[in-house]
Amino acid sequence: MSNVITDALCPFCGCMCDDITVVVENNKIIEAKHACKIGAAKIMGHHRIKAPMMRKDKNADFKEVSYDEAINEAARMLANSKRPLMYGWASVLCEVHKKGILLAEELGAIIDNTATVCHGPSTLAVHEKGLPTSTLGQIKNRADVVVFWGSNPVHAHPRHMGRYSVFAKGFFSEKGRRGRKIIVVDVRKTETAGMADEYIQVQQGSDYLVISALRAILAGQAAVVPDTVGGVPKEQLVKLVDTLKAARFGAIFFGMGLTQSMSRYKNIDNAISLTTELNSFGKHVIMPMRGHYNVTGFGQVCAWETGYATAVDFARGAPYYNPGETAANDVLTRKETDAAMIIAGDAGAHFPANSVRHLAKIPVVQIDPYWNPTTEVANVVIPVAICGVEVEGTAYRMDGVSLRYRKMIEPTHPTDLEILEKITKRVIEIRGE
Amino acid sequence: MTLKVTLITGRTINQGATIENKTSSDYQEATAYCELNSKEAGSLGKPGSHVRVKTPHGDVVVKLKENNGNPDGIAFIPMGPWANAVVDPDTKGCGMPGFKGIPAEIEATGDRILLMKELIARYK
Amino acid sequence: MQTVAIKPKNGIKISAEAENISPDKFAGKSEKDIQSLEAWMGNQKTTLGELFTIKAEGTGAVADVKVVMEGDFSRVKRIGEGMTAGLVMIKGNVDMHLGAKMSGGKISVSGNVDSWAGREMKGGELIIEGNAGYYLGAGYRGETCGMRGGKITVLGSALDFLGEHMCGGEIIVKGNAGILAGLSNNGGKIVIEGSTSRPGSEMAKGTIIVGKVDEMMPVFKLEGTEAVDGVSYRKYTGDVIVNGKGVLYVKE
Amino acid sequence: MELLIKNGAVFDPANGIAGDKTDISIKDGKIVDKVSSGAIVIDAGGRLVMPGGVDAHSHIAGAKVNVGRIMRPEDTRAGIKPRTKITRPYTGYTVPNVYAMGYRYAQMGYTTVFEAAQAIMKARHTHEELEEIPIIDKGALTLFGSNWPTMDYVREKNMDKLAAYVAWGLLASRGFGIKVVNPGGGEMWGFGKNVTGLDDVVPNFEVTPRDIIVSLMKVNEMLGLPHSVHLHCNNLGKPGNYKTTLASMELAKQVKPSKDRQVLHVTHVTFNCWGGTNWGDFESKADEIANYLNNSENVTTDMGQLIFGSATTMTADGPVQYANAKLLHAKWANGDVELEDASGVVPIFYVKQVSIHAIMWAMGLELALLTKDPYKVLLTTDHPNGGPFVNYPEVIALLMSNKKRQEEIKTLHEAVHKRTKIPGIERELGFNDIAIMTRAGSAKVLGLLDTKGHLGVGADADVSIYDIKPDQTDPSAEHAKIKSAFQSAAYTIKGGNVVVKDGQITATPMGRTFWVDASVPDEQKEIMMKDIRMKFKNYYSINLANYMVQDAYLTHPYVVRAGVIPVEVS
Repeated sequence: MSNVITDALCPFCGCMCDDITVVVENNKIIEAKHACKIGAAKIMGHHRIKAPMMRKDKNADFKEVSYDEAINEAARMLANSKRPLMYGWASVLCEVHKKGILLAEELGAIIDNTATVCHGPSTLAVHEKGLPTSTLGQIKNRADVVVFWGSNPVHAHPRHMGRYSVFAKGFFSEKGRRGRKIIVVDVRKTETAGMADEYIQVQQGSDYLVISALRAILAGQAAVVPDTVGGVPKEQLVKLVDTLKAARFGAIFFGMGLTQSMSRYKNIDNAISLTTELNSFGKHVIMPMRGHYNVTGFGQVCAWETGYATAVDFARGAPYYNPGETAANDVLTRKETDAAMIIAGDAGAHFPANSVRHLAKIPVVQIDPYWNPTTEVANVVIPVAICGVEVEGTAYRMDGVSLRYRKMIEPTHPTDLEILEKITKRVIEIRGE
Repeated sequence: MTLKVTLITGRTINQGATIENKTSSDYQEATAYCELNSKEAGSLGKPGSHVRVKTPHGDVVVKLKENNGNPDGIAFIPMGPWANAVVDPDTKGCGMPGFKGIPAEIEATGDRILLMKELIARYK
Repeated sequence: MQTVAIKPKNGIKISAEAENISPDKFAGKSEKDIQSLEAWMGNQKTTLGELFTIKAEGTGAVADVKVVMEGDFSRVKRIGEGMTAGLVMIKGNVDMHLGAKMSGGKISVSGNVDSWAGREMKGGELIIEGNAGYYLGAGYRGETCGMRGGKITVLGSALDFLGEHMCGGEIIVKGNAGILAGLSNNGGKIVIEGSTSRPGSEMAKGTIIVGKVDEMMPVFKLEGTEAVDGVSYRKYTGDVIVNGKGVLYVKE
Repeated sequence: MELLIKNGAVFDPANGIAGDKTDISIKDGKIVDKVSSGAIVIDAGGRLVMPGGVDAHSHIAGAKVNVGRIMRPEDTRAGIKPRTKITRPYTGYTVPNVYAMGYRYAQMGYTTVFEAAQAIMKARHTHEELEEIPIIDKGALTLFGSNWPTMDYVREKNMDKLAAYVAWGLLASRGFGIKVVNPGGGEMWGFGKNVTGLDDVVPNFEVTPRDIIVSLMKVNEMLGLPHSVHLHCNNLGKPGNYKTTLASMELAKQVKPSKDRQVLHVTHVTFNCWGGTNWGDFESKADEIANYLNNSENVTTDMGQLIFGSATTMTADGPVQYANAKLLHAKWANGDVELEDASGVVPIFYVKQVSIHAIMWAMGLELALLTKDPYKVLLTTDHPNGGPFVNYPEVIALLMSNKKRQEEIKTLHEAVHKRTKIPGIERELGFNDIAIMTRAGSAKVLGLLDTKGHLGVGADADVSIYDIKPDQTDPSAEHAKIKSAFQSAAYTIKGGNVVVKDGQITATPMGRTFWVDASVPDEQKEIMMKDIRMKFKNYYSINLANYMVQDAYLTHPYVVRAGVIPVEVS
């Protein structure tokens, strides 16, 4: 039996391409048309964890158990914790986030998402300066100058340039690529840089200085700017400012090159100010290149439910927020966490060894469809259905546009939602005892 | 010889395509390597040979690769457990560890690359 | 005069939040009442008496309260938060938010303090004999003002974002400071006798005096040299981006 | 379940009840004639009883509200209350979380609130938040004033297509009515420009704000929508803008209402009754607006009252927010939506000693006190632009007490004496006036007076009881008592459930979401959809199949039907 689903959404990156045609035969996806390499890999699927597993000793092998057993043990571990951490949430839908936040409230836990090692610093910058941005269609229809700063869409967001930012044609941009100037600022010449009209190579860690120099030049204070800033000759900076000033609609897309380098969120803080100041000349917007498809969604749900976008500490019953203190790696580095739930994110792979070392010492529950490094440090592993492929629901694109994912095939495992509901119920029972 | 570099880590398309399949050899192939420009890589060995990357936070053995987009003194390892064996855990008061800009030393080694399971087993 | 002596009972691994350790909260209270003041450890509500051995003597107004703390408080947050008067003397290290929002009185620490010491401080004095963490005398996320008044002295060094969004008051660091000291300074005075990097970015008002700058922000105008207390400094004004009237002195 | 409220001093202006001791019977969520002897009895003991509060203009949900939260953690920490067995945690002051939004409205005796602006493309987000706001009934107005299809059809003078687009847009967004913000300006802000008056031509679309407003008013009446066009005027935030506001109000004369209500609601007048030519000669012209209202029958307004202290401005008026951010050196969020509209969010702190702020404080009050008919001026703060909605009791007290106003004036910048009329206005509103401005009037303006804003048989059983005995209280002198009573309802009854008692939340039932399903002839819709399909193929960044808000986002919908009816157009 064959079934074709059109206008399906890709559940991989923050582009959330919504033009995928999926061909399903006997509840198996056999083709994902229009998807990029990364998206297709996710949609087509592969080895899954078959059944729930548990072990006491992390060096021992897992034993398969029933879902009820695994849920009971997960609830017990979390309910007994004085400083639980609930981390992940990037590759699940907003409906799951809501259940997660409710459980965090019940537990008095810290809830943090993968933005903490991705665009968390971008949120910190938004606290300082706001965010002049727009939906991606504005860029597609209007942008004549596009800057990728510390971001590499060829690798990380393969269809971004085609759908939204470089090749896309629109109402005021009928020439597409030919009508746009593409500038890449990075510390190494990436494939994206190779496609640009101009590549500006910044000395690693010097982005903050370079952005300040651009702002100074823009403010008519070029005289104070030294001949070279962060490895970039002043003439090149002056030329870049001229290009940006002349733009009718400029867009800056930034990535981990800014969030993870020296000065962290202050790089973005500075880039936001540059964007704001450029609005005295033409229209300019700035946007983080969000990684996982629904990492933005967690920030949205968490903000409307708790007032804070991520890294929320419910220890005292009311939300408290202070990355640097309440983010996942803060409490893991300080060895405060005494139990963790890792869901839809892979702390084992994407946290520094120092944090993983602590996870290896405390009770860990993993809720995920796949075996990954977090599994290696887990005590309880609960496999689930894949959101966006086997489960329908809401996600937020990198520009904050929310869309509803379709169910492509029937799940073979329970959903995250069901598991979280059951753990929550059990936690309340345990706490009530 | 020992090469002193600044290490950055980050996404690649193959890392992305194998990210939900981290027990596979494809994932190791996609993430357990270190890129240098050909001049600097050449000082350590042939592409495909093994190097040990050492930082104040740990060390890891990965495969040597060439990428001439890298300026002198910049080494790149795709994000993932091999990279994270050597990144800076300090969150700098803002929750974000140091995944980029870590001073590192690289030298040729005959040691093999640990499998994902073996790598994580070191932390238990 | 009222003296309250506090020692940690057991090793505290999960940070305790003890904003009730403050002369304002202790003044006029009996030892038993002080012991029963609320404290938190992780998600567990507890009391100061559960976490600490507390001995109190005498009674007095807030200004007459002397809190003497001895031991390892490196996992005890928010000591002296919001205090208005009195004295807190700590022999040991302390955790985050020491003296946050304090408006009067004095806190001295013989050891190191973690991040956000003197956050949003309005007055009083904070003396740290060891090192300070990130965001010394800075603000809370999103606020336009960090420290507004009072004085912080660090005999050791401090980490990044020292005095961020300072609107008043004074911070003196005898050692070095991390990057972006005095970021968005809006009227505070910062002295770093050792070295720092990228100081004074987005500074609108105030003064920053440093011994050595590893990396200068490209946003300052060199005004010449000037002697401060008999020492010759290069004088800069900026940040030119924000049309800043801040002054940055760098030792020659 | 049956409920009987006895011995209340009832103010139910829509039914002509002004303080009479009237019993109110409730059964199955509705007001009924009488109940059985088994009904639960609430003895109001002579205290003030009103219909549940209705707010026709507040920013409670959606993209820009959440941007406000994300950019303002300093605001979130200002209103923290831990969870209880009944309530989730409260956070925030100007930008509360969804729970505090519902709880705080209910605690003030409000039971129905309308979000004032959503772009169609971001409506799913609005509904996600509305779904999580507890207790109150709600709905959202949909932006149409800068949408490319709107401007195309206005240029083509094709009202049939425009009506079909509006009907489809309301369905796509599950919206309640037509919101127009700085018409034409939203498109121009796409390139950082703006319109400066009703007759500026929007480039590429060749229409004027005047054309847009009039056309949308026409199709609003063609479709017989419950609410009228809801207009945020051009030039908002600029000294001298009262002229634009008056000229916009004039346009209402060109269209006849299809129902017993206005054809144009001009919102948050505090921000667009500005005289003067610059910040130096800035003055209030609220009296001119009031004068216009006193001599016309087809325009209504709301105050958008300024409250001193922290506020967060948020609007689809993108250019005004950029100007604000520049003027205030404040953080600035901008959120333009492709083919539809703009938006911006900027925090502000209103200070008594700043002349502009003191004058603005006077404007809302002048408007309310100089306009004779309270049905023409609703009580709002344009939450959180003028200030958070939790300050409505402060506004009520100011309207009811000249003494309070005079006390306040003493603390303000002297400009309030020279540039406003407020010091000389002695009028004090009564409970009936307040009940109109916060209940009957809001419901009438929204076109919901059949079930909301009154206590007659058939109305929703939304009732508030306040701890004031009207016959024993002098609001003028006892203004503090008035304020505190309205801050914390003795009872709030929502749909027949007691949700607040003595100011505390006692239950958190889920409210409904109101939206309007307006029908147009199929062939009319199909012709319009050809254009829409082209827009998606060429310009939108998402596919049409993923655009419309699905049923899943309205778990408790309340559908108001409307549709094309003949309309007289002069």
